[in-house]
Amino acid sequence: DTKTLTLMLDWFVNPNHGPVIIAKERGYFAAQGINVDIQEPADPSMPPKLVAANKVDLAISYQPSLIIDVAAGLPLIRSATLIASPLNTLMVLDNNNINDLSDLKGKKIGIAMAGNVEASIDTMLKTVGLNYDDVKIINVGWALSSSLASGRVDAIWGGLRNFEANQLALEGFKAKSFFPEDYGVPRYDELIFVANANTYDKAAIIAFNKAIEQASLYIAKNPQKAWEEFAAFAPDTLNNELNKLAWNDTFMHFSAHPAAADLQRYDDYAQFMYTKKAITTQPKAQDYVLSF
Amino acid sequence: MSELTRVEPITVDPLLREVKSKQPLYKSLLRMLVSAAVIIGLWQAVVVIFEMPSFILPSPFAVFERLIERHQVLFKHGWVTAQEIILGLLLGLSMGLLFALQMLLFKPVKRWLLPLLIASQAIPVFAIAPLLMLWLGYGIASKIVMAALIIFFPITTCCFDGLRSTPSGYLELAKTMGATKWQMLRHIQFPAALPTLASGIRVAVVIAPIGAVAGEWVGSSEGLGYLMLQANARMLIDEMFAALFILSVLSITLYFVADKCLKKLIPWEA
Amino acid sequence: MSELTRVEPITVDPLLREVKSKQPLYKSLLRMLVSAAVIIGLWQAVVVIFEMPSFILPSPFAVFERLIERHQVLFKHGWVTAQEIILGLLLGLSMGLLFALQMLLFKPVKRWLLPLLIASQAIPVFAIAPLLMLWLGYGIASKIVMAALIIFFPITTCCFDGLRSTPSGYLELAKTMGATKWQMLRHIQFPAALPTLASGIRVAVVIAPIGAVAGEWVGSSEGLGYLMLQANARMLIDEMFAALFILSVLSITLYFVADKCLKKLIPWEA
Amino acid sequence: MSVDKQLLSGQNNAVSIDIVDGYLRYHDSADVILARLNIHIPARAWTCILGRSGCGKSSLLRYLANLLEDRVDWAGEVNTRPPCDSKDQITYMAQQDLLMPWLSALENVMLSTKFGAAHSSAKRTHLMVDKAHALLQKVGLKDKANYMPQQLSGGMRQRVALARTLLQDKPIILMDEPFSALDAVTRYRLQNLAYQLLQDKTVVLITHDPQEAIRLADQLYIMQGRPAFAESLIVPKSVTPRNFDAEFAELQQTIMGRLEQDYE
Amino acid sequence: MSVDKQLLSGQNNAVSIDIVDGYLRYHDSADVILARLNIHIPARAWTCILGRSGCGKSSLLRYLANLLEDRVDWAGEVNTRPPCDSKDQITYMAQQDLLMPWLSALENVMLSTKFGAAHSSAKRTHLMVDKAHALLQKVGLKDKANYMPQQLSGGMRQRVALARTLLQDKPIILMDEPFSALDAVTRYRLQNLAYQLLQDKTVVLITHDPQEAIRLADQLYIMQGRPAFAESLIVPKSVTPRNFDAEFAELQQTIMGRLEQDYE
Ligand SMILES: Nc1ncnc2c1ncn2[C@@H]1O[C@H](COP(=O)(O)OP(=O)(O)OP(=O)(O)O)[C@@H](O)[C@H]1O
Ligand SMILES: Nc1ncnc2c1ncn2[C@@H]1O[C@H](COP(=O)(O)OP(=O)(O)OP(=O)(O)O)[C@@H](O)[C@H]1O
Ligand SMILES: [Mg+2]
Ligand SMILES: [Mg+2]
Repeated sequence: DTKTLTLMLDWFVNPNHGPVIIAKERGYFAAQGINVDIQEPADPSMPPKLVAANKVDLAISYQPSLIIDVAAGLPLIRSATLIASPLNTLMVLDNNNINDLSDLKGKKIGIAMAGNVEASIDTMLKTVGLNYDDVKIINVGWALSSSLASGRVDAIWGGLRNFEANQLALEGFKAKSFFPEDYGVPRYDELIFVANANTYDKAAIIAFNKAIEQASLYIAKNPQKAWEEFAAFAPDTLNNELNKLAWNDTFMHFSAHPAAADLQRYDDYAQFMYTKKAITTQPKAQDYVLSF
Repeated sequence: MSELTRVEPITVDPLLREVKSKQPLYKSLLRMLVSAAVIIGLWQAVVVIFEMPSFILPSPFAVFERLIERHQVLFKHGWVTAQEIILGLLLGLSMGLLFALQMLLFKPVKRWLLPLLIASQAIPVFAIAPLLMLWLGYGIASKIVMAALIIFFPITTCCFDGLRSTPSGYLELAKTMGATKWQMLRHIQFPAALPTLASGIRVAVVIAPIGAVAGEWVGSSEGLGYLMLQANARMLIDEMFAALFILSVLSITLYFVADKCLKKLIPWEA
Repeated sequence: MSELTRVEPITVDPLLREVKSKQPLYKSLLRMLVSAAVIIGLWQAVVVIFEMPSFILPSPFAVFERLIERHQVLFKHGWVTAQEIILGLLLGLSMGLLFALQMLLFKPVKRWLLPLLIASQAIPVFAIAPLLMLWLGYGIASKIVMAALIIFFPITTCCFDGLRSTPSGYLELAKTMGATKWQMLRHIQFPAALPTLASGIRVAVVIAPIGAVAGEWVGSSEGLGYLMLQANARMLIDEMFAALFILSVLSITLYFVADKCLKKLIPWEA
Repeated sequence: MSVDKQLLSGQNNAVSIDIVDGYLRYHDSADVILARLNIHIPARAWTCILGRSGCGKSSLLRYLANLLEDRVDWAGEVNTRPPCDSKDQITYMAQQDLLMPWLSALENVMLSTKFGAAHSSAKRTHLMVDKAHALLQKVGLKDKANYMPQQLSGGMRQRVALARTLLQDKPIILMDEPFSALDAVTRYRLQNLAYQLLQDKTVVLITHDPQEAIRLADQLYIMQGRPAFAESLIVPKSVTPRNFDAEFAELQQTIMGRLEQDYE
Repeated sequence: MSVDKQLLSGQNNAVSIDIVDGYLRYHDSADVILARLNIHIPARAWTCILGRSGCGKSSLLRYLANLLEDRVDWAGEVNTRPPCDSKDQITYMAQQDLLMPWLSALENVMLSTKFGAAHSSAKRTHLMVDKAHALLQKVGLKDKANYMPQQLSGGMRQRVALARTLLQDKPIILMDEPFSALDAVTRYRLQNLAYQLLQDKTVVLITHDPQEAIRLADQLYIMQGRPAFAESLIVPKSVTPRNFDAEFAELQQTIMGRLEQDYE
């Protein structure tokens, strides 16, 4: 008989979730003997909490968030990786106002609230002799693109290189990105799956990971076909120009071996956050990064 | 007894109403249409004059197109939200009435409860929304509770203020007639409070949708709030506005229905 | 003239108040403290009984510790939010009064404006919040407008309902005295409406914080709402609750200040 | 049991009241309203009280009706004989008509049936509706039963309030200027009506009309002075309602004299 | 200019009113209240109107005060001589006291000074305050000037309302049972006061007290029938306020007869 897993995404379905959707659409989950019930939250901070509270089985989260959560004592583990490279950027409009990070002095940076903002931005600014206090941080909710496009802020932090850049382009704005990994921020996994450390179902997770790996492989081989299948999942909302562009910038980032994990990477990032005082205790990767 | 006495006023009511309902229905409908036209005109003007980029404020025509194109989806989600609002209203109303009654009947309760009540209101429902989601799940229950919570305070306040400001002469009269607390409430204070309570209900009807939509924002898989967020996340701003439009229509309808009912209930007020 | 006549009532007021203010201040303070204790007790009970994980509902003691540890930061942000709320209240109040007056004085205006008004309210402020941010910036102005918007309808409704339900005898008397519309309003309808308006203001005071905090959530760089978001992102749930606590205290204080003022204004009501 | 009770009250409804050395002051004023007030209100008889406007008649009545308990300082004794809880024994008709604006004239008359221990069998209800209709007819408002209070004239409102009072069946009736808004003829008729219906009740009537007082009083008090006390006047021996005669005229002169004197 | 106006009104305040073939029906009722009503209200004189309770006296007065415009069907003529906009010429005292609960007695008396064209020089204000105090004293409420309405007795409230009426200075005064809640002596004194202060005004007084009507009337009407019409009664030739005499008594008998007759 089939086991049902509830999976809560980090946000509404978008190209970042390609393997999940494809696995479901192409019946890879079913083939592994599991049934996955996909839920979409409106607040990305909720899914890990729900996993920790045993309300859902799996959730999509971010590596920095997981480290913060585990440091705060939430019973979470990483069960798989969805996208293994950073997608986050510090983005400005390409209008010659800001050509270099040092031009940000005294400027406004819009953020969508996240736990590692200060650590990352401070690190990036340090490389050009500035620091966090030289810029003004403004929470702009989720109106990242429009706040940048309308000129209310000079830069945004939290825009993804595969998404916000395309969004701005579609609205007629050319954006320029500064990648955190180029400015001293350790590399990290952008999107990961998390499960409850105490109650996770090992067999189900293994089955789940297999299906995801199969889907990633399929996408890597047939990106165009996969796009059509992805868009067919919810044609009303998915089948549009922006998602198509985003897809093309995303599919190569999907982790080929979701189950595998680079423990060192987690420890490095935790170390980075700890020294930047974003967390007060330093969790060990071996305790919460599991490979299935 | 009440069956017998309650029947009587009907004979005078038609007379009373004769003068009031001069306004035919089609006139108020016409007025609504013209209002709508004016709003749309203003909206278009803002779009044109301020050169609004469409990802901030789409033109009404784009929204209208979207509305037609997606009417099925919109109605489906609208129906969910409508249910949440109406059930939330009922729940909030009864809780508010109950609370007000309690504060009225047991003076000490009031003193102790009021700060609690205000504190509970001061905490934005959003802040406790995650708790609600955890307890009540992602289904309709949590949204109903959200809507009820948001209207709870206006109802309680208006009801309580209305109930306690009954002309003292009425109360004294009933007292000499041997009215119990409950009878006093039922036959004197409640009818006397109806006009103030009506204000509260009008407010409630209009803000209840905020609660329902807010609830959907925190967690849901259907409803107009969900649709709006999703549309917003996908930069389908015209769809978001189409959902907003449906929501407004819902609210206005609710308001006018409530208003009509309230006016029927309180014929002795102008 | 008014200066002279206005002076008189003072001589009777102390007499009137003599009976009412039997309740000494320390008693109501004590009550507040006990209420607070009860709330905290309940809270702790929920934590213990439901085995609430601390990342969803931290224990009151953890929150209290945080409160003391971070009081400076909390007060700084609290002060910002307080300003937003108070200015929002003032703006919303004056707009609401103005609107209600207009609807009262120019009947046709009412017919045309009311649907607009309801529609504007039905649209959750949240939905237009991003627009407001873009127009008014991420500073204090947008939050003030948010708070004002959210209280605008309760104020308008209560004020309008209060103004139009003046006992007709009073109006007729003033009419025979040659009162202009404005004088009628100032000297008859407004004082007669004060009790209902007071209900509206009480509601407004309690829901204005929701507007301000919601505004901060959508876009800001300071204030309790900002602090809460930040704390949430860092999983500092106890800090988030500490901010919530400050917000509640703010609301309760505002409510009681408003209540006191209103009672002073309306001595003729019980 | 409800029948039992009614029988009981039928036998038992002779209550007399004695006020000894009454003193009354409103909490929110320094003026003493009543002092050294002694009044005897005999059972099954009409006691009429006259007095200058503002002397404290209504205050006295309201105190007797238990409406001032927590708003005045009171000293002195109020004794009922047989001793009883006066709360449940009193019907009170206020100086203002106090019609509920949301009830029709008929419903206002029947207001009291909604209160107290509920013995509302369908039959009893029917009886009360009939009684209310009959009373409305007797006060001359047969065709206004369904009018709302706002549609009635001042005198009509007062008549509805009177009918409401007469519908109740308690041993003590306190009435505060019940006929003040009526024309001479209506007033005369309603005096007769009340006299007739309240024959075996203990009635306290406040009035400003000396003729009315003399016509109906078995016991007549005039309140005088500041603070007010009550002086008993001797009424003619004839049976009430009295007709105008020499003794009547003389008493009227006395009353006017007293009122006049109180004015100085 | 304000002085001009006052002078003008001082010269000009003799307004008479003629009602010809008046007909009145409330929109919300099928009953016709007044029909074929003819009344002449002479200038600078007191016109008293008597009538059964509910016959339409208040309705007539309210119509004259422009308070029923949109709530009744009216047919017939109302002519003022000299022709003027009656709206600005009328002071109206309603059957209810209508004191504003948020104003003290003194402020209630001064209510009218807040309305109309504002000529509130400090001096004028002072004058009005003095006048209000004087009036309160004259109606016997000197020491209650700062009381709130809720603290006054029924008669006191009516007296405040009377003082408020007397403070106004318009050529036509309409009063609806202004003395109904007062004791005989106070009533007598206030009749004199009103008579004295309203000597050169056109006064319409509704009353239920035939003696009051006869005492003060230059012109006396009794309203009768359903719908009601008005019949003029001949008043004694003596000057008002009249004392009781044979003619007085006879007229009183006539009035009682008419009222009685209206009852059948
Ligand atoms: N708003 C109204 N709608 C319908 N009928 C009304 C209204 N107001 C008054 N009436 C009717 O008009 C008639 C006359 O009322 P009005 O108040 O003029 O009487 P009145 O002569 O002043 O009586 P009273 O001496 O009792 O004050 C009454 O039959 C009353 O029922
Ligand atoms: N709530 C109150 N607070 C203070 N004083 C009051 C209050 N109510 C009444 N009084 C005073 O008590 C006195 C008596 O009032 P009461 O109503 O008993 O008079 P009354 O004899 O019924 O007069 P009337 O014939 O005018 O109705 C008055 O001087 C009045 O000012
Ligand atoms: Mg009295
Ligand atoms: Mg009348």
